[in-house]
Amino acid sequence: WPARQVVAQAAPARKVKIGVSIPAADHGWTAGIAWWAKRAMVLHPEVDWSLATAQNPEKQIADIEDMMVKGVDGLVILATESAPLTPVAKKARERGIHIVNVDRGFLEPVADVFLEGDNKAFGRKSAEFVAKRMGGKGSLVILSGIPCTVDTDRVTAALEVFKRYPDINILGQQPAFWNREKGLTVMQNFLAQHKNITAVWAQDDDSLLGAKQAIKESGREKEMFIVGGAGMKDVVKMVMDKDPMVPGDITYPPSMIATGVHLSASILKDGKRAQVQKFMPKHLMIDVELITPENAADYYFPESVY
Amino acid sequence: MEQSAQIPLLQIDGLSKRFPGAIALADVSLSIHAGQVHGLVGENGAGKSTLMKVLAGIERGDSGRVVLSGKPVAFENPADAQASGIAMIHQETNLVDDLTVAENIFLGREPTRWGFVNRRRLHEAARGLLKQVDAGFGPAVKVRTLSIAERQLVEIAKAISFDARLLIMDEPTAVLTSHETQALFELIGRLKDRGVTIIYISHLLPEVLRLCDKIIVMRDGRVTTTLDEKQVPATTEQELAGLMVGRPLADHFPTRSAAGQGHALEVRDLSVAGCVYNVSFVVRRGEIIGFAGLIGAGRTEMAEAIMGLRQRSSGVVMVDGKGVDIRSARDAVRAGIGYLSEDRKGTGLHLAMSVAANVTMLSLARYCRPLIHQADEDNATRGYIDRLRIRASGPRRAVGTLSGGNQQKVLLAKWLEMNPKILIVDEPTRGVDIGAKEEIYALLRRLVDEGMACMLISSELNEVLGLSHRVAVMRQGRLEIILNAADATEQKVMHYAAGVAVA
Amino acid sequence: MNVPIENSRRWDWPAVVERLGPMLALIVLVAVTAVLERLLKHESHFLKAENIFNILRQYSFVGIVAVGMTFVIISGGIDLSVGSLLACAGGIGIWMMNTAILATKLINDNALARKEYAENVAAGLNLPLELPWSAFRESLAHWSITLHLGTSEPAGVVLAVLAALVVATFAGWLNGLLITRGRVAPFIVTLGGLAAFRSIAMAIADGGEFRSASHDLFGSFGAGGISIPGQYVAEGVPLQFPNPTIVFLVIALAAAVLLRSTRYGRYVCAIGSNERAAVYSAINVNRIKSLTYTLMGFLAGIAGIMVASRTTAVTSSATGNLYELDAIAAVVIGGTRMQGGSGGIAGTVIGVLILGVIGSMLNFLDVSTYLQGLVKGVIIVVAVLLQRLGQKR
Amino acid sequence: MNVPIENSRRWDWPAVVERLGPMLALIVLVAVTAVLERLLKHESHFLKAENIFNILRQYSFVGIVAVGMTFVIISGGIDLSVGSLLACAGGIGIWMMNTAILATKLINDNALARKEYAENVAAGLNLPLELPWSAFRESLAHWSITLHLGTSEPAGVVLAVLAALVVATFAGWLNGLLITRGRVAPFIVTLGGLAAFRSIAMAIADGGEFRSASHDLFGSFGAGGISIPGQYVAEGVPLQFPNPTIVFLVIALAAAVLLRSTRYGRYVCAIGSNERAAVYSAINVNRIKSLTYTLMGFLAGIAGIMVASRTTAVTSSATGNLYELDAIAAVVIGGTRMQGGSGGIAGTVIGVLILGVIGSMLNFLDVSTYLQGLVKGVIIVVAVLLQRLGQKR
Ligand SMILES: Nc1ncnc2c1ncn2[C@@H]1O[C@H](COP(=O)(O)OP(=O)(O)OP(=O)(O)O)[C@@H](O)[C@H]1O
Ligand SMILES: Nc1ncnc2c1ncn2[C@@H]1O[C@H](COP(=O)(O)OP(=O)(O)OP(=O)(O)O)[C@@H](O)[C@H]1O
Ligand SMILES: [Mg+2]
Ligand SMILES: [Mg+2]
Repeated sequence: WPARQVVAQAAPARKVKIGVSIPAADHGWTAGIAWWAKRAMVLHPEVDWSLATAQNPEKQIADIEDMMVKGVDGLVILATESAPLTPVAKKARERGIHIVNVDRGFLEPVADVFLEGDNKAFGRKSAEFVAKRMGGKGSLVILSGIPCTVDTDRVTAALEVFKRYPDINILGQQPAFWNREKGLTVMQNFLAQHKNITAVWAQDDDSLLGAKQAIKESGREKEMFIVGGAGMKDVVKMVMDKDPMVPGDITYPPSMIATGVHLSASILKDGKRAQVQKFMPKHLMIDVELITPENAADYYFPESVY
Repeated sequence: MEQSAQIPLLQIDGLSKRFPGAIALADVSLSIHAGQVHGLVGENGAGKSTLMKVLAGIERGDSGRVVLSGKPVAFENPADAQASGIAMIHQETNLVDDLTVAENIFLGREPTRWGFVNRRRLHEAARGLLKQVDAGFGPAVKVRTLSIAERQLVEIAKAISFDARLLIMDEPTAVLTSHETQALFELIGRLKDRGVTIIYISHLLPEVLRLCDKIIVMRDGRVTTTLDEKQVPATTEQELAGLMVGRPLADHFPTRSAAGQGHALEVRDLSVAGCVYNVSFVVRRGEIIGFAGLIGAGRTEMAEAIMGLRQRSSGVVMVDGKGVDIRSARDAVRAGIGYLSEDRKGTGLHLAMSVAANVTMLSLARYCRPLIHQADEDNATRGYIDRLRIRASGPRRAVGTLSGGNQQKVLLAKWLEMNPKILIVDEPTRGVDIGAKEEIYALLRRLVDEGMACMLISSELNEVLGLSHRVAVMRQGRLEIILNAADATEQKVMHYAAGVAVA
Repeated sequence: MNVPIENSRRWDWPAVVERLGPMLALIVLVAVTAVLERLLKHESHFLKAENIFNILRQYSFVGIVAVGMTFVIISGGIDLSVGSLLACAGGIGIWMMNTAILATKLINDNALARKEYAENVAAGLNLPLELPWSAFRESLAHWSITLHLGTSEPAGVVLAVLAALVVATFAGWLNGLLITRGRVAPFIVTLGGLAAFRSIAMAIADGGEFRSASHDLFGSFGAGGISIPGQYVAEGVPLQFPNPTIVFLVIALAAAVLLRSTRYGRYVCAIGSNERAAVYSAINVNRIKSLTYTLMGFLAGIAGIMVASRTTAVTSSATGNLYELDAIAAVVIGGTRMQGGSGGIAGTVIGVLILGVIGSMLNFLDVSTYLQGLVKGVIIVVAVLLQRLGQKR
Repeated sequence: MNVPIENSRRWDWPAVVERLGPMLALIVLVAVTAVLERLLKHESHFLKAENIFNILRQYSFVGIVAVGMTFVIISGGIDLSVGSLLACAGGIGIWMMNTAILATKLINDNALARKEYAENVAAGLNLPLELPWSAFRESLAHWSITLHLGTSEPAGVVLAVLAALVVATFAGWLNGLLITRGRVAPFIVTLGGLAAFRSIAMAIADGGEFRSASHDLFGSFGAGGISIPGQYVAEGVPLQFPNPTIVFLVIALAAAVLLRSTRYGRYVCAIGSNERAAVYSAINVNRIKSLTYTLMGFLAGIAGIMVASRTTAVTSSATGNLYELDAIAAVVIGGTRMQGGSGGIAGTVIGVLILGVIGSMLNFLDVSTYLQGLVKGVIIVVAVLLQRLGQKR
């Protein structure tokens, strides 16, 4: 990559520029992403950052193109969707721009570093946790998220798990849009429909909070438990405090974006990109971990927005 | 033409039309003969427009049949009617504000070249038609900027552009001054010579008697009388009026009593950019001052300027000798000035709302205690319905469903209900039948005698002459002269209005 | 002559259908849902009082907004900003409340941070001063202590309500100002608001949530209701008629009176049906219009604080999303003309219920996630279509 | 006599300002952005040809939609469904293309699955038959082979374009039908469409994305352009005038002619300005209206397939979100009257550019994420406000 060499030598001359492109906050988790990204950026004042959020792939492509015009040396991208972003990422790479790809991979290996959270594992692990907790039998309701690839990955993975337990009866699946109000509404309807529910697979902690309230109001706390996901601080707190309705949670830490930002900064900042990159793994998988009362404390960040 | 007159061009048998809340046509039968001018008269709400709308394919009859030159027809839409050679000038001008005069005239029939509208030919054709109706504006003008009368001229030009064999005119002259009316009559003459059949609706009986070969009289949705070629010349205005209203009518201008003293309204050096230039005059209490002029003389603009509805480029308005700063209609109304606008559809009425709501629009405060007391509203409205002979099933009827003339009466009622110190009326009796005109004249007279001052803008010259204490004549936005009733004659006024030196 | 007319008035079918149309649509919808549930799922929970009350509670918030929207649309305008405004107002309400309730804690936290910073400086290392709470908020906290306003929970709640209403009303007034004095199309002004108000909420909440520092008291209203004696949803849990619904119905009633029998209401119709004529009739069009948008704002504020109370939190990014579309849909389904001039509150209330039933129906019939949009869209259109076809042209 | 009048019309300032207003707004916006970038960031990338071309490419898609929206709004209607329709059409386009290109593979996969199933049955265990591709799609694949349509990549692309256009045009026609024959308010019909079309896309894609099986050929158009000789954005990467922009401008030009100098165009204005008058003039109002919505659909289809080509994929849940609002904003910013009757394509094009500049400005001035909505909202309103205030009432 001759183009790269050029950039690498040119770099020290001026402040390094890094662009961070992430999805717009349309629910708690994405809001958390923005928060963590900013937090990480302020820790590298020596870098000239620019942050852009996009509510759809087209906007995100535009953002990245703008960053290229600004002449960024590196990009940190959490793609709204994989496929649409691949061409533009490719274009960036051809220009010798260093790319850290977080959470949602491109269709082609265009990223210098790919740092992913595993949505399938997310679905699988949380589902297994729920199934075990149910003792392999009982009735279950599923709250899905904003319909999109992430949601599909998680739900399909979870359903595969539940299929393996013939005595677990799935009463219904409705979208709660990873959102508290919707979680509340949908859960109310489920409660009105079904006389006994053993567990709620809520997939997301915003949805969980809504569902929890609905259950409280119907006075059926003792009947069932809920498992959400993503490790929102309040929910982690509940787990920590051994809330009977919230036996556990599963991480999908928005802080992963911070990791991406740090990586990018440390690779690019002092012009030793080529050298540093040598010692950098191309693919980092952030495991999704179960949060239980035992380990909850390690996942509790009271000052985070999420 | 003689033999063609034998077989009727158009035959209507037992046509009936009922609207929710009104019976417009009850078993109407009549025959229209080719190459003749048929007058159609009747009280407001008699069913004239509805009948014509059926012929023009806008309304569909409930029962009965229409036979056009031997073939029974049932028009589904205006296109069908036009296809079979029927064109109509509607009582309410219906033009597209955002298009030009030319585009309006040929709307739906634009000349095209390779699929593109051919503007040159469009304008040429339009210009020709505008000349025929002797209009003072070009084809490229946007209709939005035209006055009501000018719009009417566009409608006429549009209607003749179809060169139809049956041309229906629903009160074409209601807002035209004698000058344009004259031009229209000549036009009708030419059309008649070309063998065009014409149905002419009007409340101006002298016109009808002068113009028409036959006269059909309608009442309560029925054809009551038909006067043929021989009877028409022998009929007087009084008799015709009697046939319409079903009772004899007196000479309809009540005698005027002397105007009072003291200036109710004084206007000094009033100007509106492009329309009105340095107009000054006073209106005394108990006086009616008439404003005559040709179309575009700027009378409406002047009135609107007084009301604060138009930007004044200069001028002061004083009420009861005190200067008032009028910036909006609200200021004017607060100062006691009322303005009955000439465009009842555009600026006068809320057609979708009930008669009562419209009548009390200005005086609503009086019916609030604190909530609107609808019973009172309705009673007050019924008062006007009876007094002005408004044909409406009740106060809650939507004004839009009333006949043109009845709408006009509602508009008048609305402004009387405000009981203003100074009332400016612009074409107050537009489309109103003589019976009701009588009432209105008497009413105005009474109010004036009680001390109200009135500015009467009207294109009906004898109305102006008959009612006013003084007659102001405007021309091209300038106030030419103010004549006293005594020496205000038709010729004199017309001379000043047209700007020809007095003989 | 008048007699036959009075008669024929009774048979004014189009008007009848127009009035009853929405009602019929609602009944059909409920019936169909109940039947389908029986046939497909061999259950009948849909018609349970509990579920009906759920629907009522869930849609009272949209309902309150829709009432305001009815005035806006009748006046010939539209307001797309309500959803964002609702979130913004509710959020700021909670924010104020928390500031007041947590005043002392908040001041102490900052004091600590400063102390630490001072020590660092003394120790020669210059980390930046990071206050856990913004200085502005700190000063507000000081105020709320000195003025004794709401460091106690109840007072805090009152403060929340006030703040939300003030913010929302002001925002509505601003919309009105731009539309009347600025003569900018309502669609554009409120489209701007749609973007702006949410952005403000997110900026304050840093993209996150506003969480009530007073769960029980603040939350009790939105979640609570009036217990129906002798009725229980579960042992110990009485069946409750939801508070938000009571508020909604009261507002709707007041609005109906306002629209039908006050000058204001009359003028709103007049402006919507023919603005020029309204001007000529000496109506203060600008004042009526801005009043209308201000009222809309105020109602959005009420909805906002109630949603906040309902969930004891407001998600700056999500709360109230698409409320504007639901509200407008409800209004039009209720028979109000989109072009303005005529319409009624009763219809709107029914429109809201129709939306509510659709929402719950999708759930009770287990309509697949991806097809819900299709079903909802089709039902809305059909609901209106039936009304129209009912009337002959 | 008519001299003064003709005069008073020649100096019709409001009209002049109305015409030039958007242009001025655009110029001011660009200037301000460029200056601010220099002052705040000591850089000047904003005015680079590359960036200008980026803006043009990014907003050509909204632009194409906005052109159609101009007709819809002038005719007195509105179309909220375009964003969803765009996604739906683009998605189905890709879906068809893939079906054709992958035909053989797809058939084999299913064949294998069946074989396996048969073996299982033989072996006595009865797992359900799970086809990797739906049977419907399989039969389509068979067809595309037998008819020789597009198992080759180029033919596949052609198929994609056709499919997208057919779907979108039909959808638009359907909107028109419901609005004219069904007499349902455009807002409601297209609100239904907004929900329905996207839902269809999601149902087909299972909530995921449609990925082009032909990256290079299919993607080349949307991402490519006409190279400007001698200009490079980076070594080896020539500066290109974007293809989508060329399409956009051609469409805009054609539309301008259509609107100003064909009968159809005149009738659209007439209907929007005074429908009754149009009816009286024997214009087939229903036909003109449904033509307009059909045209809107067709253009949404073009935009859809171009977005798909640009990104070589369509995200069923996200692609085209909020396009409807952007398009409407562009139209109104361009000076078209929201109530219909008058407006122009030129204005719309400028309106689109204004939106584009705002979008890129937010990035180049590094406006904080959460405040972007606020800034964008304010600028849009101000842009229109300036035009209005320019004219005296
Ligand atoms: N759209 C409608 N809905 C209900 N009633 C209507 C409608 N149009 C007309 N009518 C009624 O039909 C009757 C006849 O109306 P029409 O307009 O034909 O009277 P007209 O003879 O034209 O009166 P004018 O001389 O005032 O124009 C009136 O009572 C009117 O109220
Ligand atoms: N908004 C406008 N812009 C430009 N010219 C206008 C506008 N409104 C009216 N005019 C012109 O001003 C002139 C005066 O119109 P106006 O209606 O006052 O005449 P008038 O004396 O009332 O005649 P009419 O008998 O029609 O009432 C007309 O030629 C009209 O075309
Ligand atoms: Mg009539
Ligand atoms: Mg006049």
